[in-house]
Amino acid sequence: MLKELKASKIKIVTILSCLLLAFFILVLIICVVTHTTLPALMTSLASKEIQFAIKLSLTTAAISTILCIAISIPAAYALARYEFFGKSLINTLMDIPLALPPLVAGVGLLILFGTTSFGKALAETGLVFVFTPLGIIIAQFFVNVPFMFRILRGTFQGINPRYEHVAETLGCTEAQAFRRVTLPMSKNGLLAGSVITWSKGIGEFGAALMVAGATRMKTETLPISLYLNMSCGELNLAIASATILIVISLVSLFVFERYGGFARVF
Amino acid sequence: MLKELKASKIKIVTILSCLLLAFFILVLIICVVTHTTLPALMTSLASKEIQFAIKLSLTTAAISTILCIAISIPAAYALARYEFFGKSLINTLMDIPLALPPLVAGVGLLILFGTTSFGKALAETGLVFVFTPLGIIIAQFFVNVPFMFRILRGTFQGINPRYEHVAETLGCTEAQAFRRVTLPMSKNGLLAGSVITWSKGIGEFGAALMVAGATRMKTETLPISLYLNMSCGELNLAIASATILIVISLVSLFVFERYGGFARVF
Amino acid sequence: MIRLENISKDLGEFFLRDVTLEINEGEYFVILGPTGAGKTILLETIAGIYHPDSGRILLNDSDVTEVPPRERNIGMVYQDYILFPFLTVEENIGFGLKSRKIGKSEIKRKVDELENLLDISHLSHRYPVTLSGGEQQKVAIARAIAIEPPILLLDEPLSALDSRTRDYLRGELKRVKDEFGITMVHVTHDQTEAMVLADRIAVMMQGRILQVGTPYEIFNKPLNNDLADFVGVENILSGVVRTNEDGVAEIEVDTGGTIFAVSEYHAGDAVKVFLRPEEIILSGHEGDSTARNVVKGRINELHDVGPLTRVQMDTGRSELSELVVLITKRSRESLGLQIGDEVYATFKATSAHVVRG
Amino acid sequence: MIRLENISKDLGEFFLRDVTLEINEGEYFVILGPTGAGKTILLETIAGIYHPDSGRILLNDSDVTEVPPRERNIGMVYQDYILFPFLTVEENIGFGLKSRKIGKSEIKRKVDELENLLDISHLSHRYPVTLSGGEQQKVAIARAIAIEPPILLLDEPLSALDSRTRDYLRGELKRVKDEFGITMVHVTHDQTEAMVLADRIAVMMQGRILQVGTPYEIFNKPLNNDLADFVGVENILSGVVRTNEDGVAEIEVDTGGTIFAVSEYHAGDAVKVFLRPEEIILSGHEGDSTARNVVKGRINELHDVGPLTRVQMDTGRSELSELVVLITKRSRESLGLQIGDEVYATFKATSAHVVRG
Repeated sequence: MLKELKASKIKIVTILSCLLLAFFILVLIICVVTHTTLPALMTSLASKEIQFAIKLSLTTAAISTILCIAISIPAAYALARYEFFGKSLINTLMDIPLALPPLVAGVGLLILFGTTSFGKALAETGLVFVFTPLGIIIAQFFVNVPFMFRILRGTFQGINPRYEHVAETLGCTEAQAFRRVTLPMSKNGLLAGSVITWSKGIGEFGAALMVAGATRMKTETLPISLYLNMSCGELNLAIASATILIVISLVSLFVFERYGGFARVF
Repeated sequence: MLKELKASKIKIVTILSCLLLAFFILVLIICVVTHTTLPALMTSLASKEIQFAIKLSLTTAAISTILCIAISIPAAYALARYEFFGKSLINTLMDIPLALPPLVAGVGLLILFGTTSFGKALAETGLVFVFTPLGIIIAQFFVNVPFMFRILRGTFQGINPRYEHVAETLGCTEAQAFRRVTLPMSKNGLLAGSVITWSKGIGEFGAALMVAGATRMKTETLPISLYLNMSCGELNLAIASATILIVISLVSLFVFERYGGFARVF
Repeated sequence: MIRLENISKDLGEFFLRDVTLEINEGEYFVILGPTGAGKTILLETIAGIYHPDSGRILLNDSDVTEVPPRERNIGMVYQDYILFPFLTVEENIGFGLKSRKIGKSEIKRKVDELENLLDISHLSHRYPVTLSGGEQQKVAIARAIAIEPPILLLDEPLSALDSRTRDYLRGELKRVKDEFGITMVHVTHDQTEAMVLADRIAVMMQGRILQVGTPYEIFNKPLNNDLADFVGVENILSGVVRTNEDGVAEIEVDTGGTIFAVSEYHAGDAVKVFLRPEEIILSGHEGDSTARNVVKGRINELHDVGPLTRVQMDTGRSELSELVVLITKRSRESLGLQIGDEVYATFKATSAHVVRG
Repeated sequence: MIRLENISKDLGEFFLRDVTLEINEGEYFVILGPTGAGKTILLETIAGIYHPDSGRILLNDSDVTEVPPRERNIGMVYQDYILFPFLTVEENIGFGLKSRKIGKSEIKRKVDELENLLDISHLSHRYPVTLSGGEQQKVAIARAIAIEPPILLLDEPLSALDSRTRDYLRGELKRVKDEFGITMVHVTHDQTEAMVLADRIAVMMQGRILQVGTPYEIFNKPLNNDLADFVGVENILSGVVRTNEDGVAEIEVDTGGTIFAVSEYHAGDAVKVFLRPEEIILSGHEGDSTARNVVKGRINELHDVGPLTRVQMDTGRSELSELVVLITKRSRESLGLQIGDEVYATFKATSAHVVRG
């Protein structure tokens, strides 16, 4: 609905505050990416440290995203399709990682994997999470799984269960109906969810810092690298990390807006 | 829609994965809050340092929330009610802080307020953001304003503009119609948005760390306190901060789920 | 008096095209048109919510095109009530008075009076969400007329209500108009509503006003085929119920004569009777049959419309005594009907549709 | 043969209560009921999507209550088509065959055949979103019958379509039934649809089956007042158009006699004619009037219903030649109608509503 008595004061004031806010955001991005020179940026990008951070970030985020998908598909399907005892409690529990500061989540993971007998048992089988890249993955997983979960729950809820019913009358088992019908129909939601989870995984700092620590060339993801280099004044390296992070964020935001559609839960 | 051929395999598997995930989240919370004894927790809470962190966190989060409200009400109203050139671009720009890692946002703020002539001019008038509590406030503001903005935009969009039209035929100016009708009708959205913004402000770590640094008893909010005490092994103090953060998160999550209603954009 | 001069407005899906219209003071004016004709924008433009792209709006000869809604003093009632949900009935009705900085006791007096008038005093302290649709619409009407507007705009005010409530509120609207002498501009897509309420009707389609006239002119003399298609053809007779025995009412028609109709209205009720032209049979002499109604008349017009013939017969003095009958062309031929012939129109008591007049 | 024995199912808002039903092989069976009667759950329970809380389902005397949908071999067609949006028309139709691990060339042959039958070959490579409602529903029907099910369940299959397409698809459904000898179970809230298509009808309200019978029994002998209220009373006549002059069809009725009706059907078309009992006039002798249809008969029943009297007259041999007429009680008295009296029923060509038979 648009409303437009000429020169309405309230219209001018509100649109101006809108522009102001958008301008502030834009300036901030520009500040970061213009704070170094292109040759310096190139040199930094080619450095061993940044190369390591890029590789570690991409890998850990990819793995944590896959884990998020693997658990969210069945979990979101259950909450979208079935009624069961405790469903609304579970829906609320799933939101906790969204509300929890990542730092606290990291402390929780550190305690769980570092001090409990469950954690020690895992460590004996070789699955060491504390101060290792594995810790980065679990931190990303824990903090980001609610995003993937919410997007997929919205996607599945948006698909009429009659599609599955028809597939079943046409000879599919429930699992086949899910694979041959529901999953292809969830393509956009899955894509949007994966991109956003991956992008947020790459940006994850607080939780990963607590579980995996900030060890140069060992648990040094892009945000950790940004943090380490800011701390010791290596500004060019820091800006390189920040620029990559900005590019990844903007591209994933664009993809998400394009495919997120009805699953905008972010 | 519920579907229930007895003993459907897919139903059992999906509900189990759901329970597993919820259980994992629950265990993590319990790990943190049971990692100290009640007397130790009490002593920690009474310590000068934690008292300082609590006060600083509550204050900075409250101020940044008020700032978020002040700019989001007009900005969200403009995007909900008016058509103007560049509207969809601005909608996308507003989402950038959601996608950007907080650490990068912090670096941006640091550069903007610490190195540009704009920042220096502000500093000369006494508004110093770098390594001060003011920096914490601006960091919280920047990272959280999209949440408030999205919740309010959804709220305003959900209010039929005819309420304002009727108020205008009954003698209100546009501004009066907004204040006497639209604002009271947005009560729930405002409440939900304020609570979530405040809670996320309290939990903000990465951006605040970059702008304001981690200086004990100066820029020591609860997450910074948690970080400092984890670093130097003061586990009891760390758990005290973490426990307060968990309580705040859970309470605000509850309030949000209760009042968020149609404005669930988180 | 409201005068619209060449108003155009484009809102994309809905639009107005060169609308010129004059509405007289104290008139019950109905704007009739299908969904999407632009009727609501027209009302909202009169109220000042939209600014026309071109054209002028005059109220009592002064140009108000640039005047904001709050200074036009026009009441507005919407289909979906739009009561402020966080205010009680009382506070809703007093909203406009409060804007006008009127004293509390004066507001209270005024609100009480309106609540009495519309029989909603018992709802005074309740919130809108607890009211029925009909009750909500009465509150919306009270709120709109509290500021004593000379003009009341009604946007499909009865469309969301069940037929019994609609019938009752129609009466209330007429009463409000008579009591306060307000000029009513009422938008609807419902032909019966238009026929029953209107002093004059404007038919609107695709953003244009196509015909303005009395209900009789609109329904019996449509200017073109589109209009004829939209309004349908109906015979409308006004009258008063004389007796009602066992659900069959004997209605004395204003232009003379009596009609029997299946109806629940009681002796003394003013009613309107609608007769679909397809349901009337013509014959050359008065037969005896189970059809309760036989009206004698003389054919004054004959037109072929597709497979049918439209017969207009004159049954008495005034224009309302003209009856339109649709018969097949073959029937016309087999009876050899000619202009000037004397014929008997026969219809059943179950064919006469009666509404409160 | 489908047998439901005491099926109950509770899904909160919708439910089935003790439903017992027998549907014969090769029958066109219509389940007629208002919205919310539980018709869709009933179909979905037959298909195996819901498991009944109690009761048994038998297909050809074998108990399938515990058999999952994929093994029941029942086709299902929904109102909203539910075509897989990411598959082409061809792939949609072949979906069930692929599940059955049938070879590619065999699938291709089968799909081509069905596309030809339903005249959708030209749509083969298009995606559902690009098709009209009628085209989508033809694809949905083809997909359902591709697996050669002995039973096809149709859930309001024509309700989302415009009246022309609905009319055409009615014919297609009949053709599918005749061509493949499939047992059709068709759910609808539309009385005309039920009358035109059904061999037998079950009327369902609030989760219960209230009456099962032929269309004539359902519409003319409702078992109680609720049923009578829901189905209304209609006179239904089957016949064939003999001539159509200028839009007025002369229809030879199966039970003898001719009816004139305003209609667009052509000579040779099989049609059904509906006559509302309120629109028929009775008289003691054959008068001359513009009413094209006069039928002679003898009164065999008289019942008072409120202000009206329901007159049933026998016009010939078979049950379909009974005509029901509604007149006012006063008319009955003034004509002194008695059982056994010979009367003439008169109605206009515009009163006879014709649909494809």
